[in-house]
Amino acid sequence: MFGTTEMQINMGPQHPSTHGVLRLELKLDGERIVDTRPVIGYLHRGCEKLGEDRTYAQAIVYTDRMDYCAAFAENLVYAEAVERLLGVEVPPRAQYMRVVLAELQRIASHLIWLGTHAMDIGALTVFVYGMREREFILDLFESYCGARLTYNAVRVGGMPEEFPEGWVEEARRFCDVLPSRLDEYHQLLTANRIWLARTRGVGTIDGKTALDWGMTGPCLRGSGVAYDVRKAIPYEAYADLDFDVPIGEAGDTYDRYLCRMEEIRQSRRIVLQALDKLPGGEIRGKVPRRIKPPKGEVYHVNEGPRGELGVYLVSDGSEHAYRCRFRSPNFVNLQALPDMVRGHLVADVVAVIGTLDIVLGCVDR
Amino acid sequence: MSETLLRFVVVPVAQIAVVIAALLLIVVYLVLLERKINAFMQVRLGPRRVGWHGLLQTVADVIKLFTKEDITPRHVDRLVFLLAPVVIILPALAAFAVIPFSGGSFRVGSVGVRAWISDVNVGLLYLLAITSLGVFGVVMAGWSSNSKYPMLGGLRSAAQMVSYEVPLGLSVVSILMLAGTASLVGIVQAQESAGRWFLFWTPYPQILGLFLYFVSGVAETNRLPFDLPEAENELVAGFHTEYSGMKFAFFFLAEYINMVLVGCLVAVLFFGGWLPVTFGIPGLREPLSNFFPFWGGAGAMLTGFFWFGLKVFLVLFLYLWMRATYPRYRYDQLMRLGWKVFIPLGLGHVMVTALAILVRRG
Amino acid sequence: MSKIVRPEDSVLRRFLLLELFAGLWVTLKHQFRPHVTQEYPRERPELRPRFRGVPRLRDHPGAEGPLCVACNQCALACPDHCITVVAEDRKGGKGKQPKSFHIDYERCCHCGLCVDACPTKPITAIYMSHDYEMAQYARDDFMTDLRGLYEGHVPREYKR
Amino acid sequence: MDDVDNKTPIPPPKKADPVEEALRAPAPSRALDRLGEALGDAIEDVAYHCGVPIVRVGRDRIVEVARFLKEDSGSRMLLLADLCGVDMIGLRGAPRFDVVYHLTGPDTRERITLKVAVEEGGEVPSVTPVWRGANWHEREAFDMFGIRFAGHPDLRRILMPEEFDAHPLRKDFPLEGREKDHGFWRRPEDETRNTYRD
Repeated sequence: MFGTTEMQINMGPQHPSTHGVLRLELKLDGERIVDTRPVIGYLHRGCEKLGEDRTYAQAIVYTDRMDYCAAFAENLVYAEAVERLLGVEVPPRAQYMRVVLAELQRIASHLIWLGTHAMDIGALTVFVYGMREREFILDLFESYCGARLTYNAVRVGGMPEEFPEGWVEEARRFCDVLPSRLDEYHQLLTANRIWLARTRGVGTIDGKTALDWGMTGPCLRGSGVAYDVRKAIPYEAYADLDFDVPIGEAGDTYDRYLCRMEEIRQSRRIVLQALDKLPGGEIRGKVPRRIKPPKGEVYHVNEGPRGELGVYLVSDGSEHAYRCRFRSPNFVNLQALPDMVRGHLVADVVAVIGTLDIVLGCVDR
Repeated sequence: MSETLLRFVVVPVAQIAVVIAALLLIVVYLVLLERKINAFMQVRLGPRRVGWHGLLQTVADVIKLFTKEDITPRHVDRLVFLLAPVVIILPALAAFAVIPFSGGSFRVGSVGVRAWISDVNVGLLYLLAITSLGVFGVVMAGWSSNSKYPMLGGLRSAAQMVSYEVPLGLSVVSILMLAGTASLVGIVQAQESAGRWFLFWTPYPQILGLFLYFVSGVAETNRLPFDLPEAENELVAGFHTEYSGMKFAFFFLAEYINMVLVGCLVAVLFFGGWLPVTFGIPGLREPLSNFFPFWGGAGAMLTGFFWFGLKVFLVLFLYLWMRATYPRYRYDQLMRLGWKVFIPLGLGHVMVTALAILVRRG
Repeated sequence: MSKIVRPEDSVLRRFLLLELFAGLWVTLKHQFRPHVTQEYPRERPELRPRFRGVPRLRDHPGAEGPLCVACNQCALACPDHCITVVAEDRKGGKGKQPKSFHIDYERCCHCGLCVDACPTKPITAIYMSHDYEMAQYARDDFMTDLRGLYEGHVPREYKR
Repeated sequence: MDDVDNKTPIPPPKKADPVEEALRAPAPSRALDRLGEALGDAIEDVAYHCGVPIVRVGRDRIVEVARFLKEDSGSRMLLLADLCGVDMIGLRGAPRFDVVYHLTGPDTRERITLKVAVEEGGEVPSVTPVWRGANWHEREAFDMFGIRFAGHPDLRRILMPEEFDAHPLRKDFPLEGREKDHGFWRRPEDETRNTYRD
């Protein structure tokens, strides 16, 4: 009569801190996690199927909708993949512009991660501060391409438009403000004993296991594996730019936190360098109006804010991709969640989801 | 009207009515204050639409909550479910029976009216007893909801509130020893006659005691960084997930009333209750303790309200400030903090205080 | 590749709860900073010149009829297939002009590809306007015809 | 079953276009060399595109090849970047599907693509014992194409609901239209709703 049983509890798809429509079936022993089963697919919109139906230029619009917190990175990886299929060179100015925008996007994405992660752990204010800085970047994007979230700011072969007047100065101004704001976040969180207690030793995963799960991005680097596509297989103008890739040691939530915070600084460094080096010239390569790549296939990756973003395109020589596959880092990273939270408490699930930095639009595509 | 009736029925009932009405008003504006302070700390503006600068926002919210459809889910344990909000709000209100809000007195007919409902000689014990009843409401709510998140919330809060009773009590013990009485009025009077608040008591200032009391108080009232029973990021809304409308409003009110209670107690126990802030200058004491000398005792009472209110406000501000700043502890860490840090600290604090009293007596 | 920098930790700092007070100080400082939010319907956001709002048709500045030549390029470029153009012969001139032009705003994703595709350079017939309030009570109201495209999308009963 | 069909290569391009030639140029790959030395008989065909070797592997040998590529000190393909299915019905007919494995060596900075052909209803050995991360990818390939993976620990649908009865990324699955409900539960009154568009 007084036996104990494990409790099954459903976390999500409507839950304040599952970052969207993730559902977790938790098996609890008291508050301790025995087993977790992530259930995804609530936001599945068939981006891959749409990518097979729309032309190459149109499909970029759909990449916006996958990872809506880092739409530019998705735009970029798709455009680059098509460029590789076509064998088109992108003019250097466009390459530098892409780097600037991609790194601004990374900062924006990390800021939203910081805010939501901190809010999951209970620090309400950091969220608003992060949003405040992100707003700067959204303004920059609005001023560049006219949209604040779903940019469609890359064209196959180059960029759609020049930077508007005063844009570079505005971006520099943002870079000037950013470090002092970062210091504030550090003051609020980094040394705070509650933050340390909640993040240290939580969701630990070692580098080997992380690789085994296919994790990439800050989640992998937090575990001490120095794999960053920007360094490993440089694309665009990254080879000419000087930046560090921060890596952690312990592979816990705190290390991933520090990694991302440092990445914001490094991204700022890249933006400033790229703005200094910004060459003149064309911004569109020679791309036919109707894009018809030759038969073949390409798997192209770049380093998105959440990890390795991949696009696999199979071309049959027509205007549409024959197969369009998006490799989303969130989908892969989320797989490791059951491993990372086993034996922890319910509150840690929230912290680990936050540290994985998932965007369900990208998980479900 | 006979004097007995006046003394034992009319005046107490009037006092109770005034206290409850004032409490509700304070709570309503405390909620607004919380939203405003949080908003300002988050470089926002907070509610601005209802009334001037949102002054009527919470009034509107309360009206909404009280007129909303009152849903009782089908799967709940009905009796306990309905009882839980009552059980949680009654002790919260009853605790105010012994709080001395101010000094001074005035006469209504032949009856002297003081600024407290009653002065019980075991006031502190009464408070400790009655506030620990609140946990029953939480547990009942969590259990009777017959739902998983509320149950986790109820269990958490049972553990949390029971553990933090102990350091709370320990930090009060030293005050008891200093004052030599458990009457709250007596405690304030002891500080008055000592000429300084217990916070600055020589040779051993009660700073550690204040810290222990305040942090335990925050934990008792389930506020951030210790708001685990209702941690909305983990347990959706904790023990009151299934509650809505008026019943939810009761939980809400009880939480804020408890906050005010902790504020009042910190003011009484450590900051000398209604005593004026004199910055240690004895000359200031006389003019600051009565702004309205022409009204006599009533003037002293009004002045006392001011000082008392100021102290309570500062404590509540700290509450809200912490909420805007800190992340939330985890359940096991909270327990560890309570049992492994606060209870030993509290015991040590009592010992040191006892030693200090011996030293002082010589 | 670089290792991350960890904050220095000392017993004294931990004992005095300094890092907790540092956090409090940050939020206290912010209390006196000007707010950064907007009270939306009362205050309007300042839109950048390139802002991509609702796509609309530009009326011709001259008297030669509409600027749009009903070439159907925008409809072809649209990834959401939300544009429908029916052409007719241009009144008093060569070429075509739209007889009807419908945009289904419910489907439109504001990507701006239609503007890219528009051949009437440098002033494109279709353009991304700065309208952004487009709530409607019925789905049919999102279907906008020529008049709506020229005059702008009027949200129904929008109260401030 | 039909191993003969497995060996059907992608038909070579008809005209020689310089850009296409450049795209198809072979690129040196240490991992491929090592693989050729050790398990040359498992390799059925090697093509290059965009500088990445695309290795077609026999269906029964895929786990062996995958394990070699991961554990061999020369190739060290520690990261299974992606695994997906491709419906080849429009490109070559039979066998219908390809399973494509994109491998990355984080420290060698090399990439290699493996391909396995499988007919409709056929099974591919699962690579989950080699890379744990293959789990969800294989589930997705199963969900989207109906490719079964032998030895997969938990082969369920992942993105589509459990009761869905089609495989949406197959080429014969329509992009629009509602002629079938594919196992979704629908109420009769739904038939009259949402008709504003059709």
